[in-house]
Amino acid sequence: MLFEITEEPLDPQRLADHVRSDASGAVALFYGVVRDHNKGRKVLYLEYDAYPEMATKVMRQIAEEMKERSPIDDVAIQHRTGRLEIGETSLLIAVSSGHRKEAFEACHALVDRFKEVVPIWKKEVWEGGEEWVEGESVQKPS
Amino acid sequence: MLFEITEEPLDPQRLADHVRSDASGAVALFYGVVRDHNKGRKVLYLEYDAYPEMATKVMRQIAEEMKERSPIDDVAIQHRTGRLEIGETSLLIAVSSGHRKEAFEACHALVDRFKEVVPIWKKEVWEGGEEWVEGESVQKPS
Amino acid sequence: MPNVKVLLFARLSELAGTRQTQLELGEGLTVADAYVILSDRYPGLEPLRNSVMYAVNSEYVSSTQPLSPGDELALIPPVSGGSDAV
Amino acid sequence: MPNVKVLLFARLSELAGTRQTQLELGEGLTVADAYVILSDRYPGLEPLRNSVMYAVNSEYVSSTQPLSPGDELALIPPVSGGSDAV
Repeated sequence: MLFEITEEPLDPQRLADHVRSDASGAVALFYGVVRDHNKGRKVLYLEYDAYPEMATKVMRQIAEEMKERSPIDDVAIQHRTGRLEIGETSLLIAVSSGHRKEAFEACHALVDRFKEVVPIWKKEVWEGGEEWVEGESVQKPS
Repeated sequence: MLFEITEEPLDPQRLADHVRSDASGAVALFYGVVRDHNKGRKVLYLEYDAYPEMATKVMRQIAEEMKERSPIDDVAIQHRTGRLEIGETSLLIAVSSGHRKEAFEACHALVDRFKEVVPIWKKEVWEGGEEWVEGESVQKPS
Repeated sequence: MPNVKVLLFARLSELAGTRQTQLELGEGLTVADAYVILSDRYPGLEPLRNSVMYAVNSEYVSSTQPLSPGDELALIPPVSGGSDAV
Repeated sequence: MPNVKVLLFARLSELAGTRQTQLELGEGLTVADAYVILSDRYPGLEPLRNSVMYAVNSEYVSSTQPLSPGDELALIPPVSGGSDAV
């Protein structure tokens, strides 16, 4: 398992290599990418803030919860902070498993869970203004 | 869109970069990886055969069908042929979209469809024997 | 007589001992007829008749499809790309 | 008196004008009490009281959690990692 908050560009291949074992037949890798619009507004760039010590701890918690309920081999998660331009990758989640179904489902569920509980925040900056984005749900981890 | 059959090692980053556009918020990337066992038998390596001209054509067909029924941005698929060792990547499917749900679902559905209709075959080689693997379903494309 | 090019893959090519052959095209010959002729030429193919699919010029076709001069017929055993099972 | 270290993030740090402060720990003080004291010190925080979550020593806690000397209290606005919406 690998959990990182970093200001440097993320490294998808390192995550994919990290999670793969000789028993793995499938790796699902998710990229969250900064896009040029949101809610009809043209976005110039994003700024990410994080509570790094807690964020890596919560990332490990949600990964371990997933490993308990799904037959996956390994998980790796990276999130970038600071200013990110359009097209740059903010989030990577890699999951390996023997079979593809488990890798896809666990990776998708981990992205959903990540966005609910990991203490990271993004600010959208557009022409003439900016705003911290409110998350998809306000919910304490179980 | 990008569809390739190659004997060279696959290039996940090239696929991810290829499918991403400035409107994409999510990229789902699937790796099919050669694993060291199947049905309780230790696998030494795999050999892949393909009908390359038809395989790339069918890959394009299944990608276009997916784009018609799902709001995804782009698709790229690569499959490797020849001898592959444990841990090497045989298949990559990358899908970009505005939101993660569509990227995950389309990528998963494309892997399933790929394995039903794209004319590629694998032979498992183990200590003292070998066998062409029969696919998961025998089904003509609709 | 005009010819049809036949491609064999994977298990079928191993059983036939070749990846490619030619057929002389009789009037009204279908792809299923072609498989019968090929099974006569390469007896190892016969047991696989019910699992094989056919493509003509890189498109899947049914076994009743008639062949035309210059066609490329491919015999497609059950496909198995990728690495994992279900 | 012993202190509690307070961390503020994102919108909350902008509203308070700082990412970090200290609280003097009164007997039986809960994290909800701490938020009241901080809202007095940084009035911009007051309207966000119902949306904020709390963590003590990097673990989410409820607002009724009592604080202990040396605790690190973090005020967590609604999180929004990643790039895409639903």
